[in-house]
Amino acid sequence: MARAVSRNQKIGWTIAAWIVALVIFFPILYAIITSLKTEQEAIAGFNLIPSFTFESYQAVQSQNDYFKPFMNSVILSVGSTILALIVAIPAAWAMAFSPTKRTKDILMWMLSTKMMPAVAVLVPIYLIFLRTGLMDTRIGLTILLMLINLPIVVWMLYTYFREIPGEILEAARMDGATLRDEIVHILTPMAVPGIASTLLLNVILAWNEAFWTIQLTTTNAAPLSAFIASFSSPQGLFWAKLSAASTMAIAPILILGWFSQKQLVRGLTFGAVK
Amino acid sequence: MATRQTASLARLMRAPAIVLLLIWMLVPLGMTLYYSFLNYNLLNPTNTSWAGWFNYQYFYTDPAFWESIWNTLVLTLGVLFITVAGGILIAMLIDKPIFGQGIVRILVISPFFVMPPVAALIWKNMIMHPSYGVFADIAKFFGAAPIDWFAQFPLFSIIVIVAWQWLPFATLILLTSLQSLDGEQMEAAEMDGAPALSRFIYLTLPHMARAITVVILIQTIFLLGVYAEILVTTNGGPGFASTNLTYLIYRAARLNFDIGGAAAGGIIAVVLANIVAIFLMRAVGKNLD
Amino acid sequence: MGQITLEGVAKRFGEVEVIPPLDLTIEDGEFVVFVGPSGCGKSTLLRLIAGLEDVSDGRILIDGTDATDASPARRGLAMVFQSYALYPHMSVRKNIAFPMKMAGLPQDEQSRRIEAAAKALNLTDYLDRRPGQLSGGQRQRVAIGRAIVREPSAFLFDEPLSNLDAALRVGMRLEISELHNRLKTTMIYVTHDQVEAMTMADKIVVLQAGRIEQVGSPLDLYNRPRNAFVAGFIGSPRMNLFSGAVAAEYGAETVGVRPEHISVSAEGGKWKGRIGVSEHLGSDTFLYVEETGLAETITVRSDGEVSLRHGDTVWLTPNEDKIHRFDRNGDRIA
Amino acid sequence: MGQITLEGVAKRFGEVEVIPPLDLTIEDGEFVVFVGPSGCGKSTLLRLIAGLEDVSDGRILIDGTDATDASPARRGLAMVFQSYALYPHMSVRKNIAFPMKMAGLPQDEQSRRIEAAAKALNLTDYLDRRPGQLSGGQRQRVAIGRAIVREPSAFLFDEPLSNLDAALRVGMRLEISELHNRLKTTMIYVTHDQVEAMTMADKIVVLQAGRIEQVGSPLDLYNRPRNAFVAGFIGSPRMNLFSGAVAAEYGAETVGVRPEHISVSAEGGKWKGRIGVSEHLGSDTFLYVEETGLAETITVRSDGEVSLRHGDTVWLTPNEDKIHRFDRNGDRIA
Amino acid sequence: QDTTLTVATVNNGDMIVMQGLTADFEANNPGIKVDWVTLEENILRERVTTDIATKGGQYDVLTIGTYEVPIWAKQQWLVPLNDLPAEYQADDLLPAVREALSVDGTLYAAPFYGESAMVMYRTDLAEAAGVTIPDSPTWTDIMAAAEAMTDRDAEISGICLRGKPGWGENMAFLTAMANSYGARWFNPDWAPQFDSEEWKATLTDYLTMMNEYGPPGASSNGFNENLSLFQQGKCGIWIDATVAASFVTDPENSTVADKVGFAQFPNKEGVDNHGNWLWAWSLAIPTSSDAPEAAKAFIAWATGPDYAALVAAGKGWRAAPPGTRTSLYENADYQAAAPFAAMTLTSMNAANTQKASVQDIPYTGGQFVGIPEFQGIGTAVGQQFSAALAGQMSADDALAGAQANTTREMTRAGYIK
Ligand SMILES: Nc1ncnc2c1ncn2[C@@H]1O[C@H](COP(=O)(O)OP(=O)(O)OP(=O)(O)O)[C@@H](O)[C@H]1O
Ligand SMILES: Nc1ncnc2c1ncn2[C@@H]1O[C@H](COP(=O)(O)OP(=O)(O)OP(=O)(O)O)[C@@H](O)[C@H]1O
Ligand SMILES: [Mg+2]
Ligand SMILES: [Mg+2]
Repeated sequence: MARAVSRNQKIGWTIAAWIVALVIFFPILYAIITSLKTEQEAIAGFNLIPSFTFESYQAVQSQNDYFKPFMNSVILSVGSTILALIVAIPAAWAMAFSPTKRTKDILMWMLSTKMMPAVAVLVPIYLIFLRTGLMDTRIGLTILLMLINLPIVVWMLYTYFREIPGEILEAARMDGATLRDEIVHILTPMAVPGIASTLLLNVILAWNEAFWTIQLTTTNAAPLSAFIASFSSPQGLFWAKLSAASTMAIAPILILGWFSQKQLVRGLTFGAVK
Repeated sequence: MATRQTASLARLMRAPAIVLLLIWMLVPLGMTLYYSFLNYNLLNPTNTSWAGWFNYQYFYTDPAFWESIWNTLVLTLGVLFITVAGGILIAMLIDKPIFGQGIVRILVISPFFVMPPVAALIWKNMIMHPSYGVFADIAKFFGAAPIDWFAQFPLFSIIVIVAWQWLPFATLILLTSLQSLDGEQMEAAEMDGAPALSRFIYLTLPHMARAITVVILIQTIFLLGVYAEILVTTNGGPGFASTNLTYLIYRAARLNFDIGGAAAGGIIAVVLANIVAIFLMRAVGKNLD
Repeated sequence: MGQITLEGVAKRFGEVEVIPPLDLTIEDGEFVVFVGPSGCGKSTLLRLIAGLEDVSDGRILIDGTDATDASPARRGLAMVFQSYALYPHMSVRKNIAFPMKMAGLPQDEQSRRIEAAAKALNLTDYLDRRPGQLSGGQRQRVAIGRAIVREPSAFLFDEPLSNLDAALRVGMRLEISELHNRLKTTMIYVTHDQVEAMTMADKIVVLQAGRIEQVGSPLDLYNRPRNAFVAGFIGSPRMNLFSGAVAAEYGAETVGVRPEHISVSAEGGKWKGRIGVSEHLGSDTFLYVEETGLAETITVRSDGEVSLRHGDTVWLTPNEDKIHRFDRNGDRIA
Repeated sequence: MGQITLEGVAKRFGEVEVIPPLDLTIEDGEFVVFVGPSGCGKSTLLRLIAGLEDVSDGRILIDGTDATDASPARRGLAMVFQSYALYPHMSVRKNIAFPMKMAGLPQDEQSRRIEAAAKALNLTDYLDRRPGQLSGGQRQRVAIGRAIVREPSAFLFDEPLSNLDAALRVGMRLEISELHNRLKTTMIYVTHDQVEAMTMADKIVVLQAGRIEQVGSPLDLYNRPRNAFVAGFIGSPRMNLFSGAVAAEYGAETVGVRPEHISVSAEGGKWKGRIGVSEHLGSDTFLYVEETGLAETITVRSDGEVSLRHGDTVWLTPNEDKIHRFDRNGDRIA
Repeated sequence: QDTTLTVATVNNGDMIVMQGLTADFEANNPGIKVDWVTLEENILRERVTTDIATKGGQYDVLTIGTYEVPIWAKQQWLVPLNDLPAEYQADDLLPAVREALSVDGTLYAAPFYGESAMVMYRTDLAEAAGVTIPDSPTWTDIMAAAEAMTDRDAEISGICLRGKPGWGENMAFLTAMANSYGARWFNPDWAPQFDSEEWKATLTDYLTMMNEYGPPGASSNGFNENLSLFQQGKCGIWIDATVAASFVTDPENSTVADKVGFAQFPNKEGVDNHGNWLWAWSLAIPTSSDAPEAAKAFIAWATGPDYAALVAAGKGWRAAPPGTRTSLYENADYQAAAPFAAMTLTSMNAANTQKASVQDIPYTGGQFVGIPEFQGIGTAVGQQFSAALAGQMSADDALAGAQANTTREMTRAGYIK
């Protein structure tokens, strides 16, 4: 394995990898490029060099304020993830360190709650939200997104906790730690990388959620998914504008994803790697 | 670990998550079940009546029903195949020593961060559009007639888009798995005279079995629920060529505002999805231990 | 201040009885070692004492008071785990401080004890490192440090040296012995290593399948094993055991002679054989003698300068004083 | 059929020269052991021979033909890895069959060799298990089995026993020695374990920082270490080394005496000291004697029945014949 | 204690302009604040329907079309707008539009802009090809002209029509076309009529035009795509909503702005029907609104007689929302700025939504059928026709499928006993 890889070989792999990477990334890249074109350029055929105009961004911003939905997206995705962590950490602790015969079934069952097609339950949920006054509130959506992502959070934390040797928790118990001490002082800090990656993944999932966030909001709590929904225009192909709006909607999470790539990979594995 | 104290504590700590999810499952499910036995159209709410099994009968006699089940299968399996096979190849490629490895990885995982409707819009308008898309430009460049992807190969086009979104997920999990492959094993196989392809078949693939299982399991759950991409691109057409089960329910719920029918469809979908899930767990679940 | 009594303590995992009811008293200040084959229940017994598992039956008394239902934290014992179980996200200082923090000791008292422990264990320079930045031996000392500062009434060690390489083990073994000499606190030590058991213990408890085979001082066990199991288990290389005619000659079902109690000669002796493998350690030579007709091989320890080679014919003579005799049940005769 | 010659072989990782140019010949049928401190390049040297690393300089000849650029598979060598590197998803049978399958041997020939290997290694009952279901010792035998069936011209072992517990090690050590006696195939064996090196080798190669310090038979190295490094490295417990006045007395910069070559008495002798820790192994006792004024502690090996206790004053006398003398550079004098 | 109005709108150009003018409304109506929810048309329809049907009360003003207004009004989901102030000049509204937004003479929504459909064609290409398109062409004229204008080498398609499936996409056009062929959706007993000769002729001619003279990928072209094609000079004829006229004549976005001619929606020889396409995006107040008075004030402002002038002041008269008020078409400034004004007015006035087909029908609505089930049925039928256009099934199969599907849905909905 550690034999010298010849330079030519390395260059060959590099070229192949870059081609694959660019092909995969191309749609996003092209959307970004298009967002910097004028509308005429945008539909004028293949062209990788835009005129670098920001008029589409200005148009988008003047049509719909970006800041409020952006803030809503941040609050909803981070809030729901934190809520989910608060519920999921104890559950994952219990399942990882005090497993019963049914632990795996419970985990599967949790995942299976994600199988209900959202549209089929829209009316019940809509009515519940109306009756409880949660409609178009951040808190309502935060709770909903928390519930949607809870199975994934529990699952990820569970696989992560299982890697932590039980002896360390026992040591803490011997050292006089109560259960609370054990979770607060030992388990949580030790699982920080795992918790961080769980947090990241769920922020992304919540950020990209585009059904409930549109159906259950009007103005107050509408996040970027709703912002995007107002840009595929019925009158004309405003692709530059659409691209600009899309870029604005995905940029924050894309950048977050890029920066936390390594961290994310750890959490993503769902216990796939032992 | 195993004292009575900790066991009872554990029960207490599991409870909130389980109770929350139970409520989150049972309340909507119960209401949906109830609705599925009603003639209930949102546009005519005053005219609601008991329907018995009619909604179910109506749903599965829908001319699109069997085709949609077939499409759901093709879509799920197609995406799984592309993402797993592609994921393995890409993971192996970016695991090699290359220049700019970090950037390459970032580029490869990016599609994962794009909202499904946005992804569908980009592909539909800028990539696959028969007049303005990049594919059309490429076809024209080679003097071929541009292909109208969504009309000619609707399901395939959707598979491509969904696979593009999920490829990073598969690639990442498989990559991490690949990195945990024991170098000595590979060396041992090399000393045993195994050429690269044999090493891949006999060592790398079996090693990744667990990761592949996880990819299949998690993705299946998400793939069964794909509809936004269909809605944005083909609207389920032409004909029913790209209608899957979830989209069929969507159609009932959002175009016909037929709450009873959509509820019945939802129940049918839940039952089918659970059958698939149980089947999957039986088939591959032991890989997870 | 550290007397531990087990009265009829038993442990079942579901249907399986891992430890049948068992009585054992460990005196204050004693260094007790549990040995036995893998899976015989050493760790389980230790964990029962620690309170990390519930007993299925019986009572555990610590200093005369019933601690059977007390939580691990309340028993006043400290445990050093095989993996050390250090808190990887805390510095050495914080690791050592953790039990005191849990007990709510005042800050200055904490610092005082940390300093003292660090000094005693030669850790002063490493107090601000994380466990990941320490060598195996240093980690083990941190684990001990964390145990010391609690001033426990007894220490429990579960194979604390088994993760170390051979060279380090020797050093750490000495350090733990010295610690015991200094603190005079009760220590219960689980190991599957012969040498550790022999060199460290005041009292060795030999376990087999959850039962106590013998309790006694190391030399007691070496010189007067109560049965064939203990005889074979204590001592390295293993005692040679013979049955059949040779045993009958000594009026026993089985007889045993340790390798160091057999002399070897090229000229003549009691038993004839042929040298199989011989292992030259420089200081000693272990000869594995085959074709004696008594047992498959007889192990003999001889001095470093033996000039015998593979295949040579030799004569073996046991030291008659050192022959151990066992009856049909494997129990020692006389 | 298994002669390996290294001519000026050197290895650099980037800038770092891990192995300076080095010559070494290993004869057909020899059992050669590489020892040396951690990081001295033992594994690297083995991997160079195996072809798993490229040499930076020099040539490797196998049976006289240049194999420097041959792929690992083509060198006809077999390697047993420290982790065994068994294929975890294949049964034992398939593991053993794998190299033959790759070589395209006919099915019946494969079965024949598998049966033979399994019989030789006592694996017949386990052929259908997966490696995960085997004990450490069994795994190691599978790894050897996989190597045997190739009928290699030489075996390479990289610390194959280091993952095993002490009891198993002894057994496996013997089995490998027997295997060598039976097959008479060249074996190169890397270890950091004293006892393994001493007991198994026909020839030991002592390495330090990639350089060969001494090559010779185990007793050669034990009796006539070429320098202080080898003297300290070979033998357990370590040789006691003294410098200063005592050394000058013998006309050397440093002198060394092994623990087994010092006699101890309560009445009188050459050096006076006080007993620190003493370790009773039953067969032997190791005394750690302090306050001699010569070195921090002097290790002495004495017989099992010594009656000295902690704190007693004792007198030590070295066996004058067995004193090793080294000059300023650490090289042996005379 | 400001009143906050939540206004739900679609995201087309005129609505965006209205958003930009919010400040004017707020200045004139102190104490009222306006929040906008702008969504894509289909999402908006889903959103608003769910809300109004569950009495959610999330919105105070809704943007809905001529399709929804009568249906919703019958459910009593909308506040009647009969009591708008006199300055509103309700009589100024175009009669066809007003009628489409009223139930039993009561107005339930105020039109923001309205449209019919007409033919737009390239005068230069027609001239070059030697064809003329009369002001009121027949389908034969159109097909002949399309054939003559087609120039595949120059990437010019003779005709561009909607092909993308959807009740508001291809079915809007095809329903209007069918009307002009004398076809109908249902007979007075609500039996679907896709097995009729008229529908067969409609679909056959449509497929012929699209396959022979249409652009590539026609089955996914909607209004937007055709607009772009036409603006880029790639279409000879485009038959679509009248609002498109202002886009294709906009020199900023259109390369053919000064080469566009207009004609009435075609008819089949002998059938006196020009399709009856009529649509108006209108503002309505749900009964669940908690601020109906403020909402009325807003509607009066946004659809009132002065609004056009307000827009014109900022963006010129061409940008004024068309198709709602007679007075706009009498305005000389507007006539000068909008060369399509006359033809638009003609088309609007020719549309009769109360009786769309020359045969007897039980429904109202022009390019749609005014029943709640039409969204689902229309889309399903649109899928069939789109599949036929994509070449995945024959015209006969598509019609048979449409017939079966529609019969099934109508039976379920209880129309067919
Ligand atoms: N939680 C458990 N459930 C069921 N059986 C268990 C459990 N824990 C331990 N055992 C069984 O109890 C027996 C004793 O285990 P224990 O760990 O005490 O052995 P040990 O003497 O420490 O062995 P080793 O030297 O290998 O550490 C074993 O047979 C083991 O399989
Ligand atoms: N791929 C590599 N790149 C750089 N340095 C390396 C590499 N592999 C090994 N080394 C260095 O080469 C030296 C020799 O390593 P090697 O593994 O041969 O030691 P070793 O004698 O086997 O030690 P141990 O007994 O710990 O296994 C070490 O200093 C190591 O850090
Ligand atoms: Mg144990
Ligand atoms: Mg090594």
